[in-house]
Parts: sequence; C-alpha cells; structure tokens
Amino acid sequence: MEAYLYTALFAPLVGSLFAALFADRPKNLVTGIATSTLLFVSWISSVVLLIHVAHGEAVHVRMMDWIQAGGLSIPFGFVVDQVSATMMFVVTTVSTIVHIYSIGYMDHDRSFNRFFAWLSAFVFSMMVLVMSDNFAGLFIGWEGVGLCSWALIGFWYERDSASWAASEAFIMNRIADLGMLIGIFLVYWNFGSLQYDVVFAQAAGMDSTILMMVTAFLFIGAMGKSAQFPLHTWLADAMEGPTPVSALIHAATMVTAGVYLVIRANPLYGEVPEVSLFVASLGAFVAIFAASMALVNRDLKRIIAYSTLSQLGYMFVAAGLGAYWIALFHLMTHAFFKALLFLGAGNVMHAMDDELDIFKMGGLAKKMKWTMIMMVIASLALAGIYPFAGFFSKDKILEAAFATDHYILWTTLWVTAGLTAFYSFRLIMLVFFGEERYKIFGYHPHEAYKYMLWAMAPLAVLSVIAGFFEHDFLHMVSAILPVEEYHLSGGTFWTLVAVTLGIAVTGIAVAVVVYSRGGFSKKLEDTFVYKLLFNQYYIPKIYDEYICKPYAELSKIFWKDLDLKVVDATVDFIAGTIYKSGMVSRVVQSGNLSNMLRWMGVGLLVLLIAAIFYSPMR
Amino acid sequence: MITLSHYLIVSAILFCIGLVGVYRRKNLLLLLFSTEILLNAVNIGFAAVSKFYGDLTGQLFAFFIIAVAASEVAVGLGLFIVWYKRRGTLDVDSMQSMHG
Amino acid sequence: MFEAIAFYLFSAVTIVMFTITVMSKNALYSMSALAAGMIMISGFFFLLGADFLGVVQIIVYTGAVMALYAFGMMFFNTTRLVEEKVRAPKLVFLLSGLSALLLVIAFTAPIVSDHIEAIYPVVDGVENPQAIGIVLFTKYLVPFEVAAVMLLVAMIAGIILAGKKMDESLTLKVDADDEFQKKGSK
Amino acid sequence: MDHILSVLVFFPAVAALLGFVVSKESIRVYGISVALIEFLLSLWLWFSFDGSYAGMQFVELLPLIPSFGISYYLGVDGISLFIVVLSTFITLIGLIALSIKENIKNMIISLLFLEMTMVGVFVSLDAILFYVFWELSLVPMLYIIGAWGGNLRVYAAVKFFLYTFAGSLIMLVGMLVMAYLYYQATGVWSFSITEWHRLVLPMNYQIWLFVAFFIGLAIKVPMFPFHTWLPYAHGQAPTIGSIILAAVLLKMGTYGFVRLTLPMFPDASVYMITPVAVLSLIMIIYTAMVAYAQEDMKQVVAYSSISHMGVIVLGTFAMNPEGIAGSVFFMLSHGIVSGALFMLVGVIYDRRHTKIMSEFGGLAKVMPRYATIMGIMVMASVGLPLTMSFVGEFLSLAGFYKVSPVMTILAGTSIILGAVYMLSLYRKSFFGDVVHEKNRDLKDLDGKESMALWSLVLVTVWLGVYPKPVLGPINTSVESLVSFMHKKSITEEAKEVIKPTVIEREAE
Repeated sequence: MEAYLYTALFAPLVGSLFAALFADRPKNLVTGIATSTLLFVSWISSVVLLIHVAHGEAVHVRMMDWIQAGGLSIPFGFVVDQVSATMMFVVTTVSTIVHIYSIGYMDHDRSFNRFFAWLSAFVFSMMVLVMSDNFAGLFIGWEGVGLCSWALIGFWYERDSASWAASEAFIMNRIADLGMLIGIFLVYWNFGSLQYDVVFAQAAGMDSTILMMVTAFLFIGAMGKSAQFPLHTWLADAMEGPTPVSALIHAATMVTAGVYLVIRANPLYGEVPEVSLFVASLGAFVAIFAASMALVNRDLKRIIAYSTLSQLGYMFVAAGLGAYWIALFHLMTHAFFKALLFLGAGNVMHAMDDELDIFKMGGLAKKMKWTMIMMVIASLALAGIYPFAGFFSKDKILEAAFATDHYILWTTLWVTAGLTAFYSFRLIMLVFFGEERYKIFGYHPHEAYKYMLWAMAPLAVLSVIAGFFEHDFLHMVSAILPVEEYHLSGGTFWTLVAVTLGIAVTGIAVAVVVYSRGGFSKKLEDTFVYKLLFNQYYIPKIYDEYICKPYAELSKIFWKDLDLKVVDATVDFIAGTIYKSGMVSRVVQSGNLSNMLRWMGVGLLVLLIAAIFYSPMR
Repeated sequence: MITLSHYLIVSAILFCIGLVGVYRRKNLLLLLFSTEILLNAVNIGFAAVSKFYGDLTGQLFAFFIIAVAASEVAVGLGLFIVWYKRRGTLDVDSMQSMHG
Repeated sequence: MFEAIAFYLFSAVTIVMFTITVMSKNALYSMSALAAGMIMISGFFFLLGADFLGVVQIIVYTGAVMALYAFGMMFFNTTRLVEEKVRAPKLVFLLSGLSALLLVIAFTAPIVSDHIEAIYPVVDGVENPQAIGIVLFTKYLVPFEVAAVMLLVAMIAGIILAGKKMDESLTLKVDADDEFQKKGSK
Repeated sequence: MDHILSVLVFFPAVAALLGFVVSKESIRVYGISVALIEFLLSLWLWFSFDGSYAGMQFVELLPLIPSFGISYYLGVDGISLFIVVLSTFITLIGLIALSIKENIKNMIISLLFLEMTMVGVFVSLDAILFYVFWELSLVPMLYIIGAWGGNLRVYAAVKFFLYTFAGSLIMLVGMLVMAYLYYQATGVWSFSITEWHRLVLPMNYQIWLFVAFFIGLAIKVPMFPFHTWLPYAHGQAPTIGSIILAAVLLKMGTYGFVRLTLPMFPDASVYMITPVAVLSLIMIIYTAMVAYAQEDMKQVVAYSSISHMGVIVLGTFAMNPEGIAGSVFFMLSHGIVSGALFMLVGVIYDRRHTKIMSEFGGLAKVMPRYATIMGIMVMASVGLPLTMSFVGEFLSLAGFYKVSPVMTILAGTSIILGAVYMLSLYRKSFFGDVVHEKNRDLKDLDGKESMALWSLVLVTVWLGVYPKPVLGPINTSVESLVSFMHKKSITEEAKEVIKPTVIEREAE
C-alpha cells in the first residue's frame, strides 16, 4: 500500500515539476496532458487507498526525518486513514477533473504551461496537507496551498486587481497561520511531540486551559484558510484567478482545509466544548452572513464564492457540534457540486468573453444547454433539494443542530438554507433565462468545448448520487471519528426534513417567480440594507481605511520620521558632536606658543587641583 | 621664626610671577626670562625643603636644574639667533604656522 | 632675627625684581632686574645653608647666563621698547592668581607633614660643599656625568646654531619655510 | 591535514597577495578558482567533521605571547563549522556573479582578504585573535563600499566603519576585563575563549561584561537602536558588498552571542532576556514596517534582513536547544536567502541602474526566469516551509515560545509583516504591466548569474527539505552548550530557564 501512497502523493509533484520546465515556453499541450494523466494516476492510487482503508487498517509511513533539534523531532510521515483517504479522494477527483477541464479553458492562454505547473503543485501541497501525520507536516501543506493559491490568484499578474487579490489572500492567510504556528508551539511544549497519534493520546488527560488555547489557536489558523469572519474578505477577491482555480482551490479543496483541521484534531476539540461551541456559532454566523452578501451581488463568481463561504460555515457548525463525520460528508458533497458550479460559471465566462456581471447575461440557456443543465443540478444540490447530494449532508447538519438543542444555530442555518436556495436560483435565472440582455452589450455566447462538458460530467453525476453513499461513508469513517446517534422521534425528524425542504423550495420558487418577471424593482437598490449587503457590510472598506492605510502611513512615519530623524539622527548627532568638539578644540593646537603656554597653565591648574583634592598623603 | 612654609610661599609667589610672564610675554627672549624665574622659584623650594628636612637631595635637584637651565639658555639663544636671522623678529605670534 | 630680616628683605627685593622682569616693556630693564633677582635668590640659598648652591647660582646664572642674555640682546636689537600685544590680560592674571592661590594652599597645608624621612641626611660636621660633593660623586654620579655631557652638547649646539658659516647646512631653508608659512596662514 | 583551519584562514590571504601579480585579464578566473579551492577545502572540513562529537575539532594551539596567555588557537564545532562553509560558499557565489568591471583586480583581492577575516573570526578560539579578525574584516569592507559604492559611499563607508569599530572597542574593553578577572581567579593570564567559558563569575560582573559584549555584538547584528548604519551601507555598497555584508558579516554578531555571551555569562544572559527580547521585538516589527515604506528594492531587502536578524537574536536568547539550534540554522539560511536577494537586486541594478521599485513593474513578463528565482527567494525570505528559512524561523520561535508566549506571538508577526513587504515588493516590481519602455527589452539572466542563483536556490530547497546533515551537528554542539550553561549557571532563575534536553531525556 505504501507504493500507492507515494504514488498518490508524488505524482502531482512530478507533474508540476515537469510542467514547470516549460513554464516560460509557449503553450505546449503536453504539459496539460501529462499533468492530467499523472493526476489521474494519483486518483487511481487514492481510490485504491480509499478502498483499502474502508476495509481495514490505516496506512502509516515515515518517509524520513525532517527537523530534529533539541527535543523536537519532526519526520516526514504520512498517514492514510479514513479521514485523509476521503480527503484524498475528494482532492484528486476534483483536481483531475479541473485539470482536464483547464486544458480546454486555458486553451488560448499565453501561460498555459505555468498554469499547470502551479495547479499540480497545489494538488501536491493539498495532498501533503491531508496526508501528513503531524502538525508540522500539515503546516507544510498549509503554507504550500497558500503559496499556490497566491500564484494562481495572481496568475494574470498583469492585472493590478489580480496581483492585489493574490497578496491579500496570502497575507490574510499568514495572519491566520501565525495563530496556527502558535498552536503548534503550544502543542509541542505541552505534549512534547507534534505527531497526531502522540498528541491525541494525551488529549484526555490534558489541562483544559491548555487544550482551550491549543484548539483556539489552531482554529485561528483554520479561520484564515477557510475564510471565516473576520478573515473572509480574501475569498471573494480571490475570484480574480482563473475560474478552474476558483473551482479547485477556492471551492472544493483549499478552503476546506480549515474544516479538515478541526475534523483531524477532533480528539482535542471534543475535550473543549467551549471552543467547539464557538466554532459552531462562528460557522452559523458566517453561513448567514455570507449568504446575505450573495443575495445582492452582481458578480457571477463572487456569488458562488459567497455561497462557498456560507457552506463552509455549515461545515464548521457540524464540526463544532461534534458531528465531525457530517462535516466531512458535507465537505465532500460540497466539493463536488461547488466545483461543478464554478466550472459551469467558467463556461459562461468563456461564452461571455470574461464578463462577470450577471445582469448583462440572461437567456443563455438556448445557447448553452448542457452548461445550463449542469449548473441547475449543482444549484439544486447546493440548495439541498432531494435527491441531490447537498440535501443529505445539509439536512444532517440541521438535524445535528436541532438534536443537540442548539435552536438558535438551527434557526440561523434554516434561514440560510432558504437564502441559499434563493440566490442560487437568482443566479440561474439571471444567467440562463429571461431576457437576452447580452445582445445589448454585443456578446456572442457559444457553448464550451465538448470535452470540457464531458470533463464536468463526472462531477454532475457525483452531485446527484453522492448523497446516497451516506451510510457507507458513515460506516467507514466511524472507525476513527466519533459518531453520535441523534435520537429524534420519527415525527420530529420528518417534520424537520419537510421544513428544511420547504424553505429551500420556497427560496427557489421565489427566485424563479420574481426573476422570470424581470426581478425586483429598482427601488430596492436604494435601501440601506441593499447598500450594506452590496458593499459587503463595508468590511473591505473598513479594513482598507483602518488597517491598510494606517499601516502604510505608520510605516512611512517610522521610516521618514523615526528611523531617519530620530534614531539615525541621534547617531549622527553623537558623531557630529564629536566632530564639532574636534573643530572647537583644534584651536588649542594652533601652534601659537603663547596660547600653548596658556593651555599649559590651565593644565597646571587642573593638576594642582587634583593634587590638592586627591593627595595620597591625606 | 622663618619656617618652611615661608620659603614655600615665597617660592610659590615667584613661580606665579614667572607664570604671569610666561602668559603675557610675546617676545621669545623675554619669555625665556620668565622661564628662568620659574626655575629659580622652584630652586628656592627645593633648597628650603632640603634644609628643613635635612636631606641633600633637594639641593642636588636644584643643582641639576641650574645645569639644565644653563644648557637651555645656550641652545635656546642659538635657536633664537637662527630664527632672528631669518625673520627679523622674535614675536611668538609670528611663529605660528599651523591653522588651529 | 637676622634670618627673618634677611628673608623678608630678600623676598621683597626678589619679588619686585622679578615683577619688573615680567612687566617691564624695556628689555634691558627686564634683564637687569632678572640679574638682580638671581643674586637675591642666591641670598636665599646662603640663608638656607646651601652655600654651594648659592655660589653656583651666582656663577652660572648671574655670571654665565646673564652674560649670554646680554650678548643675545645686543644681537637682537631689543634694547628699544618691546611691543607686545597681550590678548586677554584678564585671563593671564586669573590663571596666575588661581595658580598662586592653589600653590599657597598646597604649601601651607601640611601635605608634606611628618612622613618624610631623609634619604641623604646632612652629615654633621661636614661643610655644605663637601657634603654635596660626597652625594654628588657617589649616588648622583651618573646624572652628574649626564648633565656634564648635556652641557657640552648644549655648548656645541649653541655654537653651531649661532655660527655664521653654518647657515647653509641647516635643514630649514628660507624659501621652503616661507611657503610653509603661506600654506599655514590659509 | 592537521592544519586545515590554518590553511582555510590563510590560503585566501596568500592567494590575495599573489593576486597582485596576476594580470588583469585573468584575475577573475584566478579569484574564482581560489574561492573554489577554498570552498572545496571547507567542504572537506565538513566531511571530515565528526558530527556526533560536540566539542572543538581540528584544534590548533600555538602560544603567541605566553606571558599574557595570548595564543594562536583555532577550532571548529557544529556551531561555527557551517558558518565557515557559508562564508566560503557565499564568497564563491559572489565572485561568480561579480559584475563589476572597473578595478576588478582590487575588488577580487579585497574579497579574498575579506574571506580570510571572515573564516578567521569563526574559527578563532582566542579572544585576541577573534578580535583581530573581527576588526580586520572592517577594512576590506570599508574599501569595497568606499570604492565601488553609490553617491553617498564615503559617508556610508565611514559610518559603517566607525559605528562597528566603536562597538567593538567596547567589546575589547570587556575582553580585557574578562582576561583580568580570569587572571585574578586563576593566577594565569588567558585569552582563550574556551578557558573563559569555564570561569564562573559573580552576577554583577556578569551583567557589566554582558553589556560590554552585547553592545559590540549588537551593533554588528545590528540590533534596534544601533541599526542605522546598515541601510546606508547596503544602500551604497556594490552588490557583492551587500551580499557578503548581509550573508556573513552580520552573522558575526549573532555568532558572538552564541560563542561568547551565552556560555560566558549564562546568568546575565538569562537576566537580560527581557530587555534583549524587547529590543529584538522592536527590531522585528519596526524594521518590517520600515521595510514596507521603502521605495528602493535594496532597502527593502536591507531592512528585511534586520528584521530577520531579530528573530535570530530571539532564538539565541531562548536558551533552549530548539531555539539556539534554530537561530544558528537561521543564520545560515538568512545568509543564503538574503545573499540571494541582494544578488537579485544587483541583477536588475546592472541592467537598469536603478533600484527604485516604481521604475519597474511587469518584470515577470520580461524576465520570467529572473522572476521565478526572485519568487522562490521572496518566499524563502517570508519563511515558507520546505525552504531553509522556515526551519530556522520555526525552531527559533518555537524555542522562544518556551520563554515567553506573548513575545513569541509578537515576534511571529514577522511572518505576516514579512509577507506584507516582500509581496508588495514583488507586486510592485514584477507584477502588473510593463509601464516603462526601458523595461521592455531587458535581458533575462545570463549564464553566470543563473549559475550563481540556481545554486543558492538549490541549497535553500535542499536544506529546507532535508536539513539534517547541517542541523544534526549544530544540534549536537548546541545541546552540549545548553547543558554546559545549565551546569555553569549560578542563579536559580537561570537554572530554571536554561533547560537542556539531555536531562529531560534522561528523566524520561
């Protein structure tokens, strides 16, 4: 099994390095095909590993030592258990599909080869992240995906907005990474090791304050990667990257790393209900917070990005409530349908010459039938309509919230479910149906390449059927994740399902009805709430005004005023004083005998005083 | 009764007179006079200490000082002559060639 | 009593003479006063029982040194009034006054009180010149010889420096010196 | 090869003397081959070094002035070994990438002299010898800055010289006092550093001596209020000068902390942790912010290098094996990475004769290979895992976490602020469109630049992925150093803070 593990891990790296060799050459189809093939190989290995761990033991290898200093010993160790195998399956599946899709999507791009190099590098980092058997290894992957995300968001670096978004994403993530790093230090100094098994084995007996700090700091790391409030702004801006990147990194895999971390560290989080509750509450808040912003946004990709944010909130709610397997399950289904949604959006963008404003589209269904069908499937799954994948996982989360008596969380999520359904279908309606507004702007949309559609097909299938594997999945992960049975009476259970489905259907219905009639009146756009939502609660502005600009100002002050005018000036002043004292006292050395004699007299005086006051005879 | 202190005070006063000369004289030759005063003042001190402590070292010091003074005058006057031949003056301020 | 009278007399005369030496504008007066002061100082020596020193003082100072000065003065044409610009005369007197004050304090304060023991005590029953001779030719023989050599060197140096023909052999050249002077004054 | 260290020290100097008679055309090749031989010698030193033995190896001891205990005393342990290798490596790389045309002969000769002094500082175990090499290293550097620098070169060079010189004089006073105290304690004069280590001093002496040494070393590092010479020196120095200055000369300060202050004054070091840490924190955060405000690429790198040195100092004063080993490793990685960054800035300076970031933009399009290496090095500087810097930074911070969690969090902001200024540098000069016409047809890296830079990249990644061959010997020596300090310390507080791993392991 080790061979499969290494294959799954290193195939993307090999692909990446291969593509990187051609990075500054003109487009070469080979790089796309080679990386895709290698990822396919990785996918096969992952599937094999998944089947293996589904039946039996986890695979744990220790490749070599990495850092060894003092009492700290960090190896490159990899573990494939039920959780990481699931993650590997998700990552490789989505990334293989995205790779194949990108061959078509990036067809005309100048930096085709560079794109694949980074995309594969990302997959490798993600694999390291999920497969590592210790926190430091996780951190390698954690930073690695951050790096690749930076490079891919800023892929079209000529655009200022892209490079800005890339920097923003990286720096935001770094803020969170500091928390993570501190968490790792805490783990090391309190548990004496960074290996998962060693740490988790001691979790039960550990002081709860320390556990709280550990989990809190680790969660700060998770907040950054999973773009939770208040570090969420980068995700929407990250949509500057190519759409396949958004599909892979900013929907399916990287942003779920935070959720993965919480799931992975469940023995720690299980011990501290306070932090867990905080995680859940923040998740619920972000769910509705992001959904509300998605309601009014006009940007095709940003709407999907906000929905991602919202769904991540769901996952954190599940993880925070102790329903780790549900979180993982939702992570998986979400990865499928959200990637599908993004790839569909990519098709639309291709058709519309990279236009993103959904109010400039409309009626595209005629031209792009298949894209429309797949996006509708994905949206249904996102809205949580039976029998699509999203229904099963989302419903489980609501059930968990209700069963653990967290009614506020439940209500929040329930409302969010309605909002989700509404904005998903607002998007569908505005893009694919209704008036053909694109004609005004002179676009000539066309359906995407055939094989791009074929590449998307598996995701569509998975979005439909993934939910039915719930029980198999539960059976598999129950080996390592705690599984709580929720004892809801049959009546309550079915009522809950009905209520949830009800609000989702209502949301869809409202969207369909309103937008088939031409949408809401323009007056709404003048209301305060609309503006608030449209401007993302003014949070980016606040960050810009109260953090970025003061920081830049302060830096300038530190440099120009403090460093040059105080610190350096002090040094120069001392030097200047010495120099000037030389200038002054050089008069003494005038060579004038008379003056020198006078100085001799002064010296004599001084010596006399010294002789009187420091006489040894006294 | 004349004590050591009397001699020493006289010596100090003479020394200070010498100092005044050293400070205010600009003519090299007269400057040299002043240094002679300084030396003589010190000599008195030495001789006095020698007497009141019954130790000949003081007198011997004074003796050597006289020797030094004599040779100083010999060399110094020689130098002055050379200088005077070149410059025609013995003013101290005219000897300054450094900037200061 | 005699000692006191003599002391005060000598003191007064010496101080006056030396003050004249220092303050007088006429170089000739200065020199004469200096010579007088020197003789008075030899008086102090006799008073202190340092006969030998007194004799040497008269011979060397008043005889040789003053004669040298006298010749020098003739040479330098300083018989007329010496014009001197004294800068900051107050400073001069301040410095001197302070020095005097301190010296007096230093000397009147019993700093050299009782700790001193004579290293070369005056031998009883021996005349002063004899006693000095004993010490000088035993303990201070080497310094004495060095002083002799020094005097010889000084004499030769004086001759060479003042010698007429040896003008060219000096390292200082007039032109170079003037150039140096100009540079310095810049 | 019993005298390998002497050979290492004096070979470049002798070669430099011979360089005077080499013709101008072949001096470049001559310099590179001398540096290469020196580098190979240092590699040989590394390979014949016993990584499991913690003490001094290849020791050479020859009394020079026996009455004062001054001797020619050389030796390396795990701590100094790699800095020696770093010095020779950076000199070689710098010579390969050397782009100066005028007076190249003088440049190469002074570089070789500089190499002697650098190696000399790191291998000498006698305080006087150490001091002599320490001061000698200023001279070639003064010449390099003063002769090939920018417009303000004389000011910068003099500032560099006087500032560091003033500091080291204070250190010299400390050394003399130390020798005197040693004499008082033992009745024998000795300037041997290893002998001094064994001297247990009372607390008040320790603190004063610590301060004396600290000022000398801190100016060299440079620690916060003493850092202002560095931006000038870097701003004015030619590329090669900056490379050597940042990569090796600054390490003398932090190396001095590990070699001199910690083992000599363990109690004072523990006592002074808080002030030193506060200075380091100011240094880390403040200079990172100043770096962000810079308009000149080279100044950004210069200030970033001060900021990183802060982490190194912090790691050193963690007083545990993790922190000290981390900081020693970070010295190496900072040497490689900042050297590479300065070299990269030099590359663009050679082409455009400006370093102002607003003059650039879109370089990634024009010079993709250059942009790639710059990207790697920027990421290494930011401390991305699997690059060398991460290992050092991680260990330093991890070590210091034991001392003070809050300060570590503050110091950890370096990973954020570092990203801020480095990414803004990268964004301003490499991303965006090509705005200036002059930039449109810049040449990408040529052969010698690529060779020099790729070898630095290679080392960065190799030691980031597999630091063991370097970290192992460092760790061995550092562990013995820490347990030595633990044993030597006299105050309870110091015993508490200095926690050797060995004891913990035995207890387990």
